[in-house]
Amino acid sequence: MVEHVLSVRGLQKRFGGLTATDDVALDVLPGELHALIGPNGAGKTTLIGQLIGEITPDAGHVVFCGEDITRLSVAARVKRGLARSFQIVQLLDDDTALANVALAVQARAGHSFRFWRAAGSDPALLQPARALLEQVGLTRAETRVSDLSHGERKVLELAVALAARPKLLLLDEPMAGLGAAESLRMTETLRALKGSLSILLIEHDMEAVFALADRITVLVYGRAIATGTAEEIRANPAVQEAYLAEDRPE
Amino acid sequence: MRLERRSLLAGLGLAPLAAPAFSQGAPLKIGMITTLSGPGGYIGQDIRDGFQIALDQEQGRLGGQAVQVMIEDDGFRPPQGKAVVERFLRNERIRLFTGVVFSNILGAVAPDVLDADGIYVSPNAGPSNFAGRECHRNYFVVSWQNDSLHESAGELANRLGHRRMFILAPNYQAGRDALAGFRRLFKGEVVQEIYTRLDQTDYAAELAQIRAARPEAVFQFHPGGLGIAFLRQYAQAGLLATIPQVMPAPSMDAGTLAAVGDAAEGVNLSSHWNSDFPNAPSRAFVTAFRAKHNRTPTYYAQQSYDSALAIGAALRQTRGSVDPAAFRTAMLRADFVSTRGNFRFNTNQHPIQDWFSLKVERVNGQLAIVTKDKILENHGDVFAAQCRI
Amino acid sequence: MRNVLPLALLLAAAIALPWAAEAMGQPATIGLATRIMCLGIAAASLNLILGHGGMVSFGHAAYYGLGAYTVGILWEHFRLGEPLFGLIPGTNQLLITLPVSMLVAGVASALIGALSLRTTGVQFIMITLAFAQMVFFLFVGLKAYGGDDGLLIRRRNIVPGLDLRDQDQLYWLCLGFLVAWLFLQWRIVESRFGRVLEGIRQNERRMAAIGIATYRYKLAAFVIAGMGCGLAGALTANYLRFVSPDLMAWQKSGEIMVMVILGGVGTLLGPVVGAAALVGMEYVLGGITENWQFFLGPILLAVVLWAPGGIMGLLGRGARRG
Amino acid sequence: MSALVVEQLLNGLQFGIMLFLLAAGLTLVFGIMGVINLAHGSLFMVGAYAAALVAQASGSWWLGLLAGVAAAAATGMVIEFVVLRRLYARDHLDQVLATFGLILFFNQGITMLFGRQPLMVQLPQGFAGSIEIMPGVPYPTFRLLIIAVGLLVALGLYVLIQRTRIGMLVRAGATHREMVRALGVDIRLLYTVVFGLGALLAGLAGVMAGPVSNVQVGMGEQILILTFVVVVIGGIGSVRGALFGALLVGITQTLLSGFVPGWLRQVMPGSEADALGAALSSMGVYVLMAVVLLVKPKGLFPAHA
Repeated sequence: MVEHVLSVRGLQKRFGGLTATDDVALDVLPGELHALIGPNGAGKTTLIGQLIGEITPDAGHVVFCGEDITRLSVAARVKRGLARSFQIVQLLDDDTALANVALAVQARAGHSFRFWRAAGSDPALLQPARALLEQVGLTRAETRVSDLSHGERKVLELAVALAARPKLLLLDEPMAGLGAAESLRMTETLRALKGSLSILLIEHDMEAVFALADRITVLVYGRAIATGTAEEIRANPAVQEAYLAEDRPE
Repeated sequence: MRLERRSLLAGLGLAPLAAPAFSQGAPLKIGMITTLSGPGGYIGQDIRDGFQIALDQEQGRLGGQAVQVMIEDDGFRPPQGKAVVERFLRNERIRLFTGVVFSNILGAVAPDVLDADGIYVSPNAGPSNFAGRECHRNYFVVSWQNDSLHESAGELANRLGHRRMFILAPNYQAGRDALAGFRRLFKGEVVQEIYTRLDQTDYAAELAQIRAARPEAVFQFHPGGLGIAFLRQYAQAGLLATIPQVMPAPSMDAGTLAAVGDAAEGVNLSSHWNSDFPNAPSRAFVTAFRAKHNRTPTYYAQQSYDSALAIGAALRQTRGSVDPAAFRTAMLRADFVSTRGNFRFNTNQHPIQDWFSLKVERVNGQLAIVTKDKILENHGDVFAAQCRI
Repeated sequence: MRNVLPLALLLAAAIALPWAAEAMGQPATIGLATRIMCLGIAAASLNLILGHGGMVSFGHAAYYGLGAYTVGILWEHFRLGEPLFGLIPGTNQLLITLPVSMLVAGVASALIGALSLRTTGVQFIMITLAFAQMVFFLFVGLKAYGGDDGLLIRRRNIVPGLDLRDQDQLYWLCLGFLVAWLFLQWRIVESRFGRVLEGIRQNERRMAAIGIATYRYKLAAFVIAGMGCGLAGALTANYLRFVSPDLMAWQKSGEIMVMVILGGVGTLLGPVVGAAALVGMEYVLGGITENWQFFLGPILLAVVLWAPGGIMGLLGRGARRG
Repeated sequence: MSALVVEQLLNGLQFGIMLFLLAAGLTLVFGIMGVINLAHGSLFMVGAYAAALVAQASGSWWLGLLAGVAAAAATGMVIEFVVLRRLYARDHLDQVLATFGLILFFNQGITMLFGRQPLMVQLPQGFAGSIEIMPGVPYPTFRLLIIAVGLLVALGLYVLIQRTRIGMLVRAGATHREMVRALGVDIRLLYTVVFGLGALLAGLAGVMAGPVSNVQVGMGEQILILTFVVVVIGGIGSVRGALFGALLVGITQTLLSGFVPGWLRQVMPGSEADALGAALSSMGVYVLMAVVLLVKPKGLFPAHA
């Protein structure tokens, strides 16, 4: 049997009267690109929050590479090989794209209790950072984040997440708000990444999802109603009823 | 009011151009550092105005010597007082200082003056350390040693026949000194003592304790605005009718009386001076002050006026010199007629003076502080024994 | 470092200040400048956490006061010849009192920071204030060290080779410490640690997501800033030769914060410039009119309204235009 | 003894109500507009001064009440219009510096206009005496009036916030500022009104405090910090939180200064017990705030629940 990279069992989270995550079970296999789809308000982002550790679940377990990480802090999970991107970009707006990635490289390299040597010109940080920017195809490395376009920021989010060298990458709508050409480029970037690490992808762009995903899980009202390959999901009557009926992909 | 200030030119660093060369007949500069902002500001204002009355009476001179009083606000902050004194000492080369209201500012200001061999004449604060072990040849107090205020109140309580007293003061050095000073001469029993907070505005909790303890009388020391709030609430709680109050002068001056109003009627005070003193210098001072400022002078104004008289007497003998040795000899003779009557300097250069009982009464329908009896004669302070000059 | 030349000129001017002041017949300016140097160190250290780490501490005067009181209490025991708690002998050696002051302030800020940093935003502002007020009232109640009236330090500390009773030498000493502290802080801000701190200010969530346990870094910065304030307090105690709880009142915390904002948040020299501007305006306006606050208030207001980024922001814009 | 406890509780309640009047305005402004207004204490002072001066001139305390409340509200709206309006988008720090400047300006301005002498304030007719609330325990009627006014204000604010359109916007604004803006509400007008209301409440507090404490320059700053403590304990932006926070702080402070020195005196010598007790009761509310924030970082009744 294959060891799961991520294994979620019985995960539960309630906000007041609203059940955002309802007894969710989810497995991600090594090297797999696993897509998480569902209508708005299905609880996808809340689920990501619990996987990365920003939100504490009310019940259930998150097991990562065989270790129960349910009670660990965000930083501790990232150290173990989890990373995420944000749907609404979370970057250091006053810094350059390069500095953003370099800081993530620095965080990956170990603790940062180094008080004397200048970090801004440290090749040990800048070289890997430039390589990452090249990998995702962002050319304006010395531009301040606040001056980058939305598309460039989404790409930068990905580079920053990759800098942690994750075993499992949680991507929260990397294509949201992108133009058609940008979406296509992002799809290609993700396709190139496939295999080297596991990815859990939340995305509304169904074209991209069906093109990229090895397996798909459908989340509706906090419940995982189906998991399977693209064909299985397309054919699943429950999915069609609950999800495709109201939010049919173009 | 003509009070010279440091010129704008000097402030902008152009003093060499603006400062006159030392010439004969140039006025002697006196540095007055006092508190003009914040809740204590009215005290500094009276110290300033009282001093000025003495100058007015001599047409800008003290003891025949033309003087220029340079006044600056310490903002009720020791470091600022320190900055001002440094400028006065070094830039203006002032040798003679006065004006500080509060003990904690004096702690920052006086050492600099004394170390530079300058002279300090206190019109108000008289903390115990400077009266005892830390006393200094160039340091004079014309007002009183802090404890004397409260010792006299203790004696007043004896005379009024109070046996069981409830005593309160704010929790700071002068407050603790107040309760210690009161106990020193009070012969009865202190049923309870309470320290209030310096930033307190509501005394309901303390008043309830007073009512519960059923003392014969209350001694309280709350200077300035604190006293106003305390007295108002005391009266509003209906305690004034049943439990009389005994207090030292700073808890009830002309300014607080005006603000407190009827709530102050019947309060007993001890003081070294009052605006109704019949002696000629006092009457002249009060008349001049009222004419100029349209308000009754407080003790603070009188103390400052007396300080000016004392300085004037010394300057007359030294012919305007502030050479410390000569000035000290002249100053110690206290060759002036004080508004309070008997006055001479003790061995620690603090006053030996008489203390009186006062009472707030209605005179011609108006509330006034009325002088009653002399309660202590030629009273010094206990710290003089520790002073070795 | 494009700005080496202006900085060198500024430093040269600062070193030459005592002679200039004497020559202009304004020797008291040296004392004023000493005070500005001390407050500059305090404001700069607050700026490390406020400007670079986004932590608005409203209790910074506590560490300033603790540093000052350490010098005062060590002096008092030296004077009396009685060890503190029967163990720690008093001293008047600056080379001992300064490190001890920084240690005391550092330990206090570690304890207070460890608790306070569990909150953020306005709650953090208020909880740091709360702890500072506790320290303040503790010293108000400490009868043995003068309580509210404060503690007199009759003689300044002793340093081999220097005479601190000479105001010029004290000034240069404080200037030296200010320059050293600014240099240290500049290195910290540019270092890996400083990058993390800057990241926390901009987006703490992002920093956690790249695997940084932000709490530790914030606490470390909080302690460094506390130690800087302790140093500033120790120097202030030597300059004033007097310590009182006034040094740790909330108004003092506000004043230090105002200096940072006035000068320019997150800039190297801003806090020092702010300290100089605020103290200088008080001094000059106070010399002209007793109603100085009436004019200082609107000046501060004008800076906020028309000079965002404080004086450094204004200078920067001027330089760019010119 | 139990009568003393009841009386002290009543005192704590009254002091708490006083704090509530100040804190209610502050929390509204703080929570809805996101503005740290250090000059709230200045509005308190303006209200007290206007009331004292008008009452002196007219002989009617009630006219003074009207004048104080109106003057504070008007001053508040002018401040909002001239200064704060330009600072909403700015950092909290800029607001701190600006309102600090306002404090200096108002304190010195009042000194220049009305001098440094504390002002005399009469009690309103019919409220000068005391009522026997328990056998042998008279209680000042004016303090009872303060309690009544405070409870009325609490009720009024409840109705305003829960039952009116302005209240709906206020509630929405405290949690979703952007959303209210997106709804096309004239947020500028709403802010001016809210700030005016906050100032009015500060002025009312000043009017009520006048006859009890003293009307003096700097009176606002003495109580400002305690007001911030109340707001933070209660939860920023929550009027209900301000009420409970104020009562908690008022009662804690009153009981601490009422009973702690007595207890300490039973275990240690008198003067040391008194000094320590005073220090402890001063620290009490700050310890309370620290504990509340460590347990509930958003305060007791967070508006952003």
